[in-house]
Amino acid sequence: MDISFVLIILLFGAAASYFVGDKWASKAALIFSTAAFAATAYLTYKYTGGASVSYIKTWVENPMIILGFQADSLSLTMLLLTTALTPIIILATFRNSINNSRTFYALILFMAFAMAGTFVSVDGFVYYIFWELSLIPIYFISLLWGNGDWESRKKAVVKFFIYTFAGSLFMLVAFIYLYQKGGNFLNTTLYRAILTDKEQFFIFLAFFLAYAIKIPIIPFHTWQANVYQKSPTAGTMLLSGIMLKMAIYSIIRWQLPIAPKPATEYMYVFVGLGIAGVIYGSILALKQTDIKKLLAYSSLAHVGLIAAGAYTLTLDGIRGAFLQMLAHGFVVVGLFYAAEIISRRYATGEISEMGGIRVQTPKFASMFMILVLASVAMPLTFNFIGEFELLYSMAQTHIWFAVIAGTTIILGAFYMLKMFQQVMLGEQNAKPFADVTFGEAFVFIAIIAVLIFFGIYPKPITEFITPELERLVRIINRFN
Amino acid sequence: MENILQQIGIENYIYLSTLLFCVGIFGVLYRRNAIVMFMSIEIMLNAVNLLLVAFSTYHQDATGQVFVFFSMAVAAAEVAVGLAILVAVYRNLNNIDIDNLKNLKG
Amino acid sequence: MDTNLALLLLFAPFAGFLLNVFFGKKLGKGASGTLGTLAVATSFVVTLTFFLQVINTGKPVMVDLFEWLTLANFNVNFGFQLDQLSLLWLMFVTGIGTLIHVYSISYMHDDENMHKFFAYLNLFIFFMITLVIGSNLLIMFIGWEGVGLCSYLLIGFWYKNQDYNDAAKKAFIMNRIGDLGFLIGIFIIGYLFHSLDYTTIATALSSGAEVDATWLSIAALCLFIGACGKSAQLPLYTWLPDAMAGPTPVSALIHAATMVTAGIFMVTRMNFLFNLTPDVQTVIAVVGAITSLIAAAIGLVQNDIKKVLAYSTVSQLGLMFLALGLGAYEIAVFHVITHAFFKACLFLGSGSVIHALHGEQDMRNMGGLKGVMKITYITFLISTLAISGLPPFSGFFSKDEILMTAFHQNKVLWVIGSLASIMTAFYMFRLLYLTFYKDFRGTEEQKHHLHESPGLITFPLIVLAILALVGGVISLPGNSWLNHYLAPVLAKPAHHHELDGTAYMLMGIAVVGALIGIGVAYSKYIKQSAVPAQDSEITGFAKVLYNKFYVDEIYTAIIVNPIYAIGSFFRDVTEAAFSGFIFGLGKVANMLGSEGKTLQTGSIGFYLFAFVLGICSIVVYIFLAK
Amino acid sequence: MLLTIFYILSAITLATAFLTILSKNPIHSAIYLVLCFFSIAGHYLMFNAQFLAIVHIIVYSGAIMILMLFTIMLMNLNKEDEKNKSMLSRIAAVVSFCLVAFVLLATFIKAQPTITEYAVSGKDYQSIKVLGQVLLNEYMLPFEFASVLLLVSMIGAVLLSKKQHINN
Amino acid sequence: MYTLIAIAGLGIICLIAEIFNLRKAIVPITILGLLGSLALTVPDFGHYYRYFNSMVITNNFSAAFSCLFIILTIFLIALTPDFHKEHKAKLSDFVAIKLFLLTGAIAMVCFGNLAMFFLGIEILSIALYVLAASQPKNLKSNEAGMKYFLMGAFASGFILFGIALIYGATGSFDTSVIYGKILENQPMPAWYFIGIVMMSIGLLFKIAAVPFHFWAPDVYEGSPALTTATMSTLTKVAAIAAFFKLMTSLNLTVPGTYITIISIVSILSMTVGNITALVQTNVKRMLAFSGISHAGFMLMVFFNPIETPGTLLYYTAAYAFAGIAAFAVILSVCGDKGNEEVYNFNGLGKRNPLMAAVLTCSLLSMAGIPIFSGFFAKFFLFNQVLSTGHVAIVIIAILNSIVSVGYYFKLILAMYTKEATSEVQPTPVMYTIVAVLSIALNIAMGLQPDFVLGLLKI
Repeated sequence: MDISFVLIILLFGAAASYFVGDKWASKAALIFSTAAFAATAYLTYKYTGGASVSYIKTWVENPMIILGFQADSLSLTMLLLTTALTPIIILATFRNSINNSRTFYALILFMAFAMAGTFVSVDGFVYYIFWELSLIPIYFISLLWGNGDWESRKKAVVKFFIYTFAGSLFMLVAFIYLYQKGGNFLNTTLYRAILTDKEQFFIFLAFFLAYAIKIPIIPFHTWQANVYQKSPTAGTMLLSGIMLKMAIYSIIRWQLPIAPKPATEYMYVFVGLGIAGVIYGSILALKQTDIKKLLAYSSLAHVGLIAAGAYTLTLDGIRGAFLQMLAHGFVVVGLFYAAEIISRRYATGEISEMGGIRVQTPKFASMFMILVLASVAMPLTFNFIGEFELLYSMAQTHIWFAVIAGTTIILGAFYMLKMFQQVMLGEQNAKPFADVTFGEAFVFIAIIAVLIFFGIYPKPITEFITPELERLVRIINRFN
Repeated sequence: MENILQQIGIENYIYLSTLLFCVGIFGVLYRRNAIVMFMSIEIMLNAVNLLLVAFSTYHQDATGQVFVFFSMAVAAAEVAVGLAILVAVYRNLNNIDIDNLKNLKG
Repeated sequence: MDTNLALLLLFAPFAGFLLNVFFGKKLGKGASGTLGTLAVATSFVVTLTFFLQVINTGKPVMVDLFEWLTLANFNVNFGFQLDQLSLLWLMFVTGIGTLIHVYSISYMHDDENMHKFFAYLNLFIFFMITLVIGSNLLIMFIGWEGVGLCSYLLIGFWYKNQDYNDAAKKAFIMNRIGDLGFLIGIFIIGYLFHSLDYTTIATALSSGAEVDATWLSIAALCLFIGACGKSAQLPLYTWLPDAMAGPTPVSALIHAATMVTAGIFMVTRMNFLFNLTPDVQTVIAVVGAITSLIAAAIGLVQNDIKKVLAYSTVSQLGLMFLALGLGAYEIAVFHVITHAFFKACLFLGSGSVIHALHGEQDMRNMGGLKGVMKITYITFLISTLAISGLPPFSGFFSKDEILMTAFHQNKVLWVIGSLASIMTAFYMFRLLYLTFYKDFRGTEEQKHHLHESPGLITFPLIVLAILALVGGVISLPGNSWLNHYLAPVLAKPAHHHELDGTAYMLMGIAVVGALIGIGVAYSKYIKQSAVPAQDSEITGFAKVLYNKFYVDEIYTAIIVNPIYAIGSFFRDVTEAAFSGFIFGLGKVANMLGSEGKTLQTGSIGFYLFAFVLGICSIVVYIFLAK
Repeated sequence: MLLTIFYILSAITLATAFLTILSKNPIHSAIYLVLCFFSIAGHYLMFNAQFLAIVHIIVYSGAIMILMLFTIMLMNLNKEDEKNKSMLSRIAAVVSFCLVAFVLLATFIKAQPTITEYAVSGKDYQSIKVLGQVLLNEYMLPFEFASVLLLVSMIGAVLLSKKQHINN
Repeated sequence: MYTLIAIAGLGIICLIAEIFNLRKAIVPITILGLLGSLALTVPDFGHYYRYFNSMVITNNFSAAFSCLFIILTIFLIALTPDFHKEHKAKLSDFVAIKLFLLTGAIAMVCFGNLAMFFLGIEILSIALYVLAASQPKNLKSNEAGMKYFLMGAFASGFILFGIALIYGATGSFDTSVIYGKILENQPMPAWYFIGIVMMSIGLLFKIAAVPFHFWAPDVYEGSPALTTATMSTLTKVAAIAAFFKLMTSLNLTVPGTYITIISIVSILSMTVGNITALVQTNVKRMLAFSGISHAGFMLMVFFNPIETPGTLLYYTAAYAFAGIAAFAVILSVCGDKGNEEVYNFNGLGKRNPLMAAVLTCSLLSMAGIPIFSGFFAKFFLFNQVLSTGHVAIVIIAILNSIVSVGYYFKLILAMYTKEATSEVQPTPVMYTIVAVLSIALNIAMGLQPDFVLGLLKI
């Protein structure tokens, strides 16, 4: 059993969900995604035992393309994130009535497949294929099962698609260009490619465009809020929980090791952009009236911080980015799920029409509160670990980075608590709010358990990923 | 026997053919009557035929002239099909003014 | 053994929290309250064992659990350091905590969410213990943030009232501003020392390692900013008065006795650092002094009983920081302890009053309670005397020490501190007179229901009053047990003031000052039977004071509103611009497309013309252009 | 002598070609075109390519032009009722004629190699016999393939002109 | 060679079958016959044969493209009976013409002599003129036929002119002789190169490259949809393949300016095609413009002609299969609507999910999104071009790919987000089969690109 097995499970699951019909699709999807998680967990276990679980095979001779799925600690971690979040996301959709649900679940699993592939590919070209593949399902999920009227939804989703597609095409060119230097697309080869400063600069830029749009880093973020708002919550979760992590992971895995010189040279620019995103997203979040949009901008702020951390090129920054990526993945899924529960019951996303929910459902309120706290990086949650390392790395780079980026803990608390207050607190809402069901609570508890466990004891993860990260950081800093 | 081109010069034939070819082009552009446009195209083809024959002499080689036969066959076939299309157009429009065929655009 | 005990110390309240969260409702009110109280009491007992152990051995108990955070240059362990300082703190945290829990059983009995209240209180104790016993700055930060969270939860305990929620949010955010400072300080220290452990840093500093003095000062300043947030110093103090929105036991526990002293704890903890940064010490002293003066000034005219106490807390905290800034850590700690006793007592007393009046907090509607609420009155009186600094009450000793130190180091600060003390005496007696003396000014309905509070409420009052009375003995002038006890954790030897003439003179001045304050209050509120004017009638400087120098309004105007304005700008302008740019590209493409479409005229002539032109240009380019 | 004939023939060729295009009446155009073809046949004769000349006359003047004339008659186009193209397009036509003629001629003049001695193989290369041999030996396949071409055009012409019978 | 004969014979059999009232058998026989021809072609791989005095030369290149043409023709012929169900009497004609068209196309890739090439291209063109005008009652079809005929004949003139000049320069029509002359290193008369340019122009016209593209949208729109399918797949592929073969076999010593011209034409084609396609509302017209842009992409093979035959094959096959699939859907949707406006596709996602999915896939393939082979095609192409160092043109191509997503998605959006405006009609089985098969081939090529590329490995 190697890592391709997980991909096959997901792909097969997509097909199976489609063919079992609308009634059973959700269950099939849940089963297969859970199976994928189990398989990943088993593989991780095997990997920590020293076994190799990679899958390498030549696909195309000329140009040399290798169907390589490498399992190292980083990709396994991301794979775990993906396969852990997928069942949670699927579970989160259970209460909704979805038309044509078999297609819906098939697309979700297919997307999980594509994203998993992105995380584990070692061949730049295969990686790119998965990268692009993941766009198609989310396009349809957002388009067909989204909210709001057709026209605005279409506009938002098409813009998202073209925008991200545009960005990644430049990455493709960069890959092909690198191929000319190296003779294959394997990342190890590409790391070794000898590039002039100018070449590095343009390759870096091409990658940056792809990632900056996907993450998104300002000013490439304009697709985000609208798409998050218009997508069905499952889509938003996939986007914010996993998909944008693809880009951050890729920065660490591809962009920085391949072309580190511009990153070193213009570090202030890229870190600055990330930090600007923190401030910008936070301040914009303060002004949002739609809960999903607010969360979208908060996500913009958080990923800005993550990106900034990654671009500091320090071990702390990159590890922080990695940890925060995991943490943010969980917390944002939880938050969007909470938003979904509220807006489903109240049939609106407008914050002004909410309020007075805590009186009716203290359980939900507590769980939501914990997620809010995690999102503002309360210590003892996973997010704190990540944010601390990120900010620490920025402090090492330049103290003002840390100070400015650190305002996230203030502004984050500001908008999140403001939102929580307006949404949950206050006199009892006239509209009744049904208490959370077992399934809903289960999703929350699973997420919260992960967040708190790793908040208290992150060592398993840090120990797991650190050697690999150290290796990457050495590669990244090979010119200094 | 002397090569006829010794007296006239291959370049003259090239110029003539080229001019004739251009006259054909001119005809296609200038007229709106489809049948005259066909004729202009025939002029173009003939210009090339003339050139082929000239080169055939230039190289003292028969294949050039053989090629002219194919070219004639092609011309004949084209005219046949062209006229069939023309007739079809005429049946619909009652004229063969090419400027009436402007429905497909944009 | 130590490890297990330490864990018990820490997790007893946490267990209380969990049990109350999950089973509190089923257990019923009494049981859940008892559970919560027992949890804290357990911690207190454990603390006591450790306390005695440490007094005996003189060695701190160190507990290392596991590696928590991994950074490139160093690791942060989950470890505890139970030394003299932390145990002293724990003593009154868990001690007063237990008392307040007892108090709350009765006080919160009518609240439907009582189990939640106890859960939060237990959680608070848990975090407070974490804050105090952590062996490094980051563990302290956990507690630091955790107590902030609990403060948030408890201020907004009555969450149906959005004003309370606003207050809670404000507290949290203001704290977070300080927390950022704290974090930055941690970063710098981590960067400088490659460790966050107190012992390591202390060793590094004492061994005279090469450390950049500027960065050290910045770090110290940042830490102090953190302390400002938590301990409500200028300019971050505005949340504390608002925090009175929470139930009164909360005000007593969190916003008077324990949490707000975290800043003092932290500075004392890091005294070896602050000792090396005299500039920052000056800043601390000045900030503390000014805070104490301004808060006292505002306190002069407040009419809400809890607000007065809140400003008094801010003012007293200012005095403590003054002491810290002067390097007199042990004196600051002393004042923290005495303050904890009398301020907790005052708050609980006011809670008792509010309880009796069914939620009335405005002193203008009180008065004459002396007769009905004897125990409350007496305990309140003792505490008031203590805070006013009259001998032999505990406050006298601690405050006097501070002023004395100030006198020796900086006369201006001494003057400010003394002024603040005089004002304190005035407004505290104002409070006392308005509440307990003269006739009752409330409604008939209230008057009818006036009663002394039940035993569970008065018992803690009595205990605290006794402590407020005798608390001074732990550090008597000239023979201070406390100085002795704290010596191991302080880098510099304690200040020792000879009981010379100056000392007695200063004591005298302080007592006279306090008496003047009391006298003025007496003449105004007893002799003249004055009752503070209604809000609308307040004019002049009093109005400025009453409105707290308009600090909140200023903050709103220069910070909050601009942020919102920027937000609107971002939302309406930049977002539109970014978005418009992207859509604009699409529009341009479409426009070009429409242009291209018009080229497709449908005319064969034109097509052929283009064809010919194409040929010409190609031929020209290839063959003719050179 | 030959050169003179060449010039005369060329003049006739170009003139009739122009007249073909400029005549308003399609019948006149056709007749001028026939004349043009004859003059081209004259060129062929000058090259001593008698067979080709005859074939040329038979195919073009005899077949293609008759077909065209027939079509003109069939459609009653022997009137001068063609509306002129707009001035603009006529100017465009003239401009492009001048342009393309100039460009191509300039190219050829520039590219013209100076040939002083033309090859004389002395072999017979354009008698019927030789042409037949080349056509049916060497060029047998294209010859056959041309039949496919003619077949296509035949089917095509029929297909386009056949009366439409729905589902019959 | 035998393929050519077999297919021509098959055409005649079709015509005869009609005489003997075997109309029902025509299509099955033809398809079987074509499969047989395919089997005849396959053995050509790996060999180099000359037939009939080098009139026909078969090698890997010709065999591969012949196979592609045959497969495309099978699809096109399979679509014929349903498309022409109202004119059953003409079925044999249509089938026969398509078969002859195929012979022309095959001749264009396996010629050894310019005569064969010329005849091939003329057979192809004339057959298409007929097909374009094959609805004589329909004015649009007339117009399309007329435009195509006039312009096509005009372009043929240039090709012929070019051939004459090449003959004038070399004294032969035989490609290997011509090639030999070039290798002799004697100074060629400049006619030779002028001839090459003239022929290139004629072929650029056939593949509809800017500025010789104007006919394409009009003709695509006016022609019967099946003809459009033929034009946009088979014809375009044949033309570019012939162009490629011609250039590689004749054009060794091109001056740099020629490549410059090709790159300018390529850039113009991509850009004009894509940008104009953005504003189209007629699907066939849109695909015409998309075809123009693809022609621009295909022209990029000339940057590195020695290395790229495999890439060209891959690109054209990917494009053609996607095109066939798309047109099969278009036929089924717009079959009897009389127009191909985008709104006809509204709600197809609900009405006929399978066909909608096929069309989506084929459009995604054309847009170059993995794992469809269109993506790999672009990738291989870019790879080759970048290996010659032409970064700028790749960037422009990338920008164009981005633009192209815009209009491909317009159609997809129409299918999935709009409510149906017309009744559900049954889709002929054959359309479905062809659509699914051809998109399956497309995807299979994406999954196993090595197979196709390997056919033309040098």
